[in-house]
Amino acid sequence: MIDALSDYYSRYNSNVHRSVHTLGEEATAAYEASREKVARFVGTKAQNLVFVRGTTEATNLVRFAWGHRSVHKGDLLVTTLMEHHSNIVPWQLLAQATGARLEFVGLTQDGKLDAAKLEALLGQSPKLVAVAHSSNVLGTVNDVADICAKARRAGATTVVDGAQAVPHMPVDVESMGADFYAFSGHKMLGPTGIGGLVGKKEVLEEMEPFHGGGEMIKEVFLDHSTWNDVPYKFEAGTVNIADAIGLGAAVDYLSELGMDRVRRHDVAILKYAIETLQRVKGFRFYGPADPAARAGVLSFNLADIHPHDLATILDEEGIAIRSGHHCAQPLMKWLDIPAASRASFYLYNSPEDVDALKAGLERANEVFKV
Amino acid sequence: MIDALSDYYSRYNSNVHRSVHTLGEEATAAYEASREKVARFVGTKAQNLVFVRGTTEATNLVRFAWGHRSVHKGDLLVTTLMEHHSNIVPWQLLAQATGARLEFVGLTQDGKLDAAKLEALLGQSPKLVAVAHSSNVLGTVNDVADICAKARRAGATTVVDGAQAVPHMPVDVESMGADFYAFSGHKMLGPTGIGGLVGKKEVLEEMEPFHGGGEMIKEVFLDHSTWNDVPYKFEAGTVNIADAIGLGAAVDYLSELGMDRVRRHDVAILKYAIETLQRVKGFRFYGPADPAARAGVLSFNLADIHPHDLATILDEEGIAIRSGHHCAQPLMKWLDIPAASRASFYLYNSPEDVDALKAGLERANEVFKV
Amino acid sequence: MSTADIYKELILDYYRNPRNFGTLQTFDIEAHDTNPLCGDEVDIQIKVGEGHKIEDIRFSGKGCAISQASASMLTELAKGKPLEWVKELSKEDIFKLLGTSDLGPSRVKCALLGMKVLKTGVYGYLGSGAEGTEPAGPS
Amino acid sequence: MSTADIYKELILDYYRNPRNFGTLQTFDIEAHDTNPLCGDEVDIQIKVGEGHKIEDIRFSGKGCAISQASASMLTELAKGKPLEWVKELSKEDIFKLLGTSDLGPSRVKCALLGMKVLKTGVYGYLGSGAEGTEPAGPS
Ligand SMILES: Cc1ncc(COP(=O)(O)O)c(C=O)c1O
Ligand SMILES: Cc1ncc(COP(=O)(O)O)c(C=O)c1O
Repeated sequence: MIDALSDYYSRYNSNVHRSVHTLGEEATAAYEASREKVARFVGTKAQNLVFVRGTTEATNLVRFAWGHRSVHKGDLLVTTLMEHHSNIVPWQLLAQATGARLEFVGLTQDGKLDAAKLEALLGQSPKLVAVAHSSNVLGTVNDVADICAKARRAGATTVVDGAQAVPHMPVDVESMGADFYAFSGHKMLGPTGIGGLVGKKEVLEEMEPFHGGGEMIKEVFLDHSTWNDVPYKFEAGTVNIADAIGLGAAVDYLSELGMDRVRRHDVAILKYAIETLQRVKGFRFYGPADPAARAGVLSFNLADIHPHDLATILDEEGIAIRSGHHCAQPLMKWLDIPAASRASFYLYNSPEDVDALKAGLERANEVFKV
Repeated sequence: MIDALSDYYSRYNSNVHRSVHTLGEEATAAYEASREKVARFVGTKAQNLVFVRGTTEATNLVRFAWGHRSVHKGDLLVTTLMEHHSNIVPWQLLAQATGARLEFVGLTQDGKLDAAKLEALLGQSPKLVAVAHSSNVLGTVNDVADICAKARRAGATTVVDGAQAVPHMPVDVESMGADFYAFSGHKMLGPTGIGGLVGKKEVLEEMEPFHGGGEMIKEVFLDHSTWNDVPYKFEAGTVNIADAIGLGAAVDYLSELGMDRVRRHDVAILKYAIETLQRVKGFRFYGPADPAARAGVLSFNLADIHPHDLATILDEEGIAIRSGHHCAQPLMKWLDIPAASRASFYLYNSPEDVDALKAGLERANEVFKV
Repeated sequence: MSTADIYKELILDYYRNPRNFGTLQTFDIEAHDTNPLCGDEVDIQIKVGEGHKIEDIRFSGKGCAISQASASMLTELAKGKPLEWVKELSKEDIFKLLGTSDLGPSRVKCALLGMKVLKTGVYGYLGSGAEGTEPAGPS
Repeated sequence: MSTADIYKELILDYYRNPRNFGTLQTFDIEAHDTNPLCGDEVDIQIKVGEGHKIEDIRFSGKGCAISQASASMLTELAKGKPLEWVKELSKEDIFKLLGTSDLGPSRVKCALLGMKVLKTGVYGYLGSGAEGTEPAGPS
């Protein structure tokens, strides 16, 4: 990926789409080839993939370009208690701007979606159902194909946050049936500053554009403008060319490994981690107990040690964990904790890393005299 | 710049602001240090600089986060005929959404702003005056300090598009007095996917947030959220960390060269280019004749050769020029041409490059039997 | 092949002296499109005659030599052909007209603009939509 | 110094047994702030006595050991001091209380949260705004 980036800058740094000269054509070709690859990786066509900065820009693009046209006063928007802020705050803002109301699907004790509550809300014909493919705190993998099918029958448009799913398992947006699917490059070995929004073609075509500017227009007159075809309609201005190409390189790497293998490794290490860490005094983890119902992350707390303090102690042992609310404050409130620590496992993690984390937790217990 | 990027990815690839562990702190420190540098480079304080994808995202951020709150039915918005689409289309869309009207300041024969028309529009107390610091087609450098002062007296908020100015001359936003100042990293030896929006502190603080999501919030409740301080309020989700750091490196390089020197070189080469190329049969250029009234670019046409064809021919000679409407269709219509060729000069260009361009134009004349 | 070879006598001639340039008094089909990259525009009008034949055809537009010459050449080729023939038309046919296929991705769009407009118009007239044409691609 | 040394007896003791924790029945000053990074919260109440002195002070909140211990230590130090004294307070004073300044940029914000809240409250009361305090910094 780093190679792809510096290759881009040193060899064909030039603006895509605009230039006739050779440098411009190479950059355009590489950018569009990357769009092809990334689209195939998540199971869609290139023309349905809009490059964005990341999941947050993706959901906000839907908020502005779909929501402001399609959502009206009194409409119901549905999200869930396990969402990342990027799949909550845009809908709060959309509800405020339009006079719609926002309701949350609650959770069961083991951190899954409350199916009865979801059914009940679907019975009220919501305009939007926004749900994570996999939770960045609980790890829960939701049956998004089933949710999308039910939502469609209820007349709702679906937004699936795939930020935590795309890096960890095979994803096929077309068979899933989501209207919109969002993800971030930096979580899947790609660069920061790039991600994708997949949309159903007919939905993308009906939408308002998002940013106004270069590239997204066909013609600009003094009193109005006409729009370019999708996905270009949503990619105004100079796009993040180098990072889009970098994301293509990351996808090549993951495809070569095989996402089925990545998924098997993920479940195996989660299983080992849950078994191992549960033996540490004061350790409590969140989300499903069954590793096969989870992906990627294991959030936990240790005795009365604040996660922030725990991270500082583990950092000294060379163990990097994230601590805090993980951009999921509503979930934190539901779990009734101010914060949590989170170990993220990926293809480069081995059982030895889990053992090192266990030793680190034991050391923290010593420092805090637990 | 390439070194800064790969250093980032191989050494401290980690999310800013969120992590307690060491990698996170280094990334935060480098990202914020870059904000300091870039802010200083354009003459403002770090807290007034929002990192965005580029100029287009900057003007659209103003459109959504300032415009939707501050502009009302019947209000007047003012832009100019020499603007890039990114400083026109957002205001068209804002006018359509709010019922405001958009008026254009016209141009004089030598490609400067029509001062009388500007005065007349200012007399109607516009809400917004949007103007380029320097035109990407005509090269014209506008006296934006004067325009901002007059606009302020007329009660208007000012948006200055600095995309073509920041790379070519010393810029001091505070003394200029613009409410908003936008620029792009990729035009100033920085990476694609990063740029800046400078805002006056009190204006930024009053604004709505832009994207909803992580990092821009203080607290998320089920029914509402509270916002983080500026500039973080406008930087939702995972930011383009690596490219922000890369932009800092580009700014280091330019600062070391000295922007006064860059500017002197720019004027000298423009002078030489105008003198030299005017001797080619059929050569016509656009914008002020005085090189000191221009910056960076020289747009032209050659006989009846379409710029697109010209670019193809020059490409074979190893000369990269941009051809087309340059995202300035209203200006093309005013110039009454379908397109133009544009030579962009920068610090790495020498008089020899101008000579090569002259030879290339002569070759094109041969091919086209002019 | 040298790039400049693209601009052979033939193309230059069609660029400076386009055949079938202009508009028809009466026509049954009209279509228009632009290539946002360079602002090339092509407009085609067709008068449909006996047996769904292209009785008369005119194009107008502005843009680079390649887009205008290829549109002009295409109108010459199309005149007298049945409308169904338009469905068979492929980019190879256009390259044959121009005498080259060595154009590079963005110039190819210029070369194919006339064909795109012709297909859009004829498919619309035949009531079958223009899904089969090359996608427009980025601007 | 080893990081773990930060969590010396002293800090741990203040974390598990915070002094001046709770709320006042009547108070003249109240201020609250959070550190968005970790969700640390501190709330301070002050009863102002004779000669603008801090007659009584309580804090409440939740968060990491460093934020809660330093807030608690600060209330002990502040009690009985004149309000003006708060203006003199600097981060070095807090580091002295904690017995370390070797915290790293994001933990420093935890350590200084109590001081930020105290200054916000007192400056507000004195009617001079809290411009002089450290900026909040990114979340
Ligand atoms: C004057 C001017 N304004 C705005 C822009 C748009 O910048 P960006 O494409 O980086 O958003 C450009 C360059 O493309 C420009 O030259
Ligand atoms: C589940 C989930 N959704 C959304 C996001 C937001 O992604 P980004 O910060 O790249 O916009 C993240 C990661 O931060 C995430 O884990």
